[in-house]
Amino acid sequence: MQDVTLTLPMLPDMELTASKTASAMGEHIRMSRDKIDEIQMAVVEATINAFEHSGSPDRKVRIHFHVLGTEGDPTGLQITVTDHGTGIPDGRLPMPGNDGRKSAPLPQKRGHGLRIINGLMDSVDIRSDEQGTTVVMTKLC
Amino acid sequence: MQDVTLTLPMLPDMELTASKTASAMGEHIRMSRDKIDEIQMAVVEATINAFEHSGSPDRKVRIHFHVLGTEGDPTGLQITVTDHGTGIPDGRLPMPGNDGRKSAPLPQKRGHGLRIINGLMDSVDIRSDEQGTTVVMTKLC
Amino acid sequence: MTESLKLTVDDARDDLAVIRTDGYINNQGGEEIARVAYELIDKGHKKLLLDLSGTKIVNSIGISILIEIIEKMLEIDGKLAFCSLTPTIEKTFHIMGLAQYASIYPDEEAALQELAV
Amino acid sequence: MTESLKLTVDDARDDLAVIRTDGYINNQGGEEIARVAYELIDKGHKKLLLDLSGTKIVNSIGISILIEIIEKMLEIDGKLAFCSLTPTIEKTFHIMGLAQYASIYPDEEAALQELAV
Ligand SMILES: Nc1ncnc2c1ncn2[C@@H]1O[C@H](COP(=O)(O)OP(=O)(O)O)[C@@H](O)[C@H]1O
Ligand SMILES: Nc1ncnc2c1ncn2[C@@H]1O[C@H](COP(=O)(O)OP(=O)(O)O)[C@@H](O)[C@H]1O
Repeated sequence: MQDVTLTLPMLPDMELTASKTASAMGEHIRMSRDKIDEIQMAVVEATINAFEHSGSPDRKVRIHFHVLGTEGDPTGLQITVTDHGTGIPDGRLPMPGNDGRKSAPLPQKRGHGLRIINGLMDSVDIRSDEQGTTVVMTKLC
Repeated sequence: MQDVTLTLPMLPDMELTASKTASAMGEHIRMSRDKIDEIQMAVVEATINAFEHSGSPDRKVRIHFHVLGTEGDPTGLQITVTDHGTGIPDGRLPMPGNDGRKSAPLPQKRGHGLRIINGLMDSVDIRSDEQGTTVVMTKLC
Repeated sequence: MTESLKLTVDDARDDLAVIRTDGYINNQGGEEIARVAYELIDKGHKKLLLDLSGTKIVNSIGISILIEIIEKMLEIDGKLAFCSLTPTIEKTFHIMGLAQYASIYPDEEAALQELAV
Repeated sequence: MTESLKLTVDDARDDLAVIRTDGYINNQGGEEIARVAYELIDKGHKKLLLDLSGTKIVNSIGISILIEIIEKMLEIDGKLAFCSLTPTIEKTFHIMGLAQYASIYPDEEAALQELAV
């Protein structure tokens, strides 16, 4: 009922449109600024992942915003980012306890996106196969 | 190709989500701040009209953002606001030369929305019947 | 569930009071301004200045409530004026015919100079 | 077609230079910062402070380029530090492991006090 959907073309900086919509939704349910900022960052990462890695032939990303709880008493925001690309290759998903890098003398440069999403949201669920990738992430008020 | 679509529930202040998306799109094609502001205001008016007057049973408004010109050389933004409501009653559309009010001692309170949209956008086309209303508005860069 | 408009009131002057807005002027925002404006009128203020420098967006429902305040002011031989409008809000006020009934100033300083006489 | 990041540079001090960012740090933004940073290094600055007070949003591709600057700094025995991060950007720097290799200060004043010795 309180759902918003956004379909974006895979073009430079279009992820900012997604993050602004996320911000408007967060304000709508009166989330704190800090939580909204975290959602915005996670949405940017999920969106640029689809842009950069999915290889989706339709070159579109669909973002669904779902308000948890009731209209009078919203309890959180669930955001689903979907692409119709080739899916995440095996072994690329960050594992709990495995932060993806060896004890290197320097921080690794790439490969942080999914961990950022995990770190900033309250819960994250990723489904991915050859038909595409769906990242469902939730932040409670 | 560069199109963005947004589907909004008819809920208080959801028009701000539409106006923020419009702003992100305008920034994307590097429109001037003033033109973006005008687009935002027009999008708010078209959206609250659908919220307030359409009586749409699905209680949703669909907003389509289309970049005119090419990816390297965008020339403007065309925004389509669609509802599946009962349509605009005959005689409610503002006519050229008829600004909708008599020479009253005071400005009329309501009935300005469509004139605001006309005044702020470069071109506006309204199609409305018992199946719903579509407002197509264009602003050039 | 709506983002609320914040208002600050400066009623240190006798005749003239300033209401500064911060946020979206929608239905509720307009009503909130009207509530504050009527309180100030009841206290004897006959000139009101609405400083919209903190408002970047309005809608026509919100503005229709400001027109009600203008009506009230004309009734009591008072005056409602505006300042610090974005170019788009100023354009909108012109389209709505509001600019004929209320003065619009670039900023508070210019408004106070003309109103505080 | 991208919103460009604005940078201002303060290189009045001998050793330490400050780069202030304004806007989104994406791929291009990161590269722009790197270009300016390498220029400052070439001019002999061994300490760089990145003041992100004008940046409310970043992405991990942009930040990966900042990690390249850190690598370069370690090579020349220099130092890259950050200040004025939003809580979310600071969290992100921790998640990315950046906080181990670069100091983070609340604001320029605090950073300059520690760095300018
Ligand atoms: N939407 C997606 N479609 C296909 N592959 C993906 C997607 N998102 C992530 N991946 C894969 O997972 C890897 C890790 O992603 P991430 O943690 O975001 O880091 P990075 O984007 O810096 O590589 C990517 O390199 C890519 O191979
Ligand atoms: N999306 C819509 N669906 C049905 N009727 C509409 C729609 N938009 C406008 N209208 C009709 O047109 C009239 C004029 O609209 P408008 O100029 O925006 O002024 P207002 O919204 O203040 O009435 C409305 O009162 C309504 O009857």
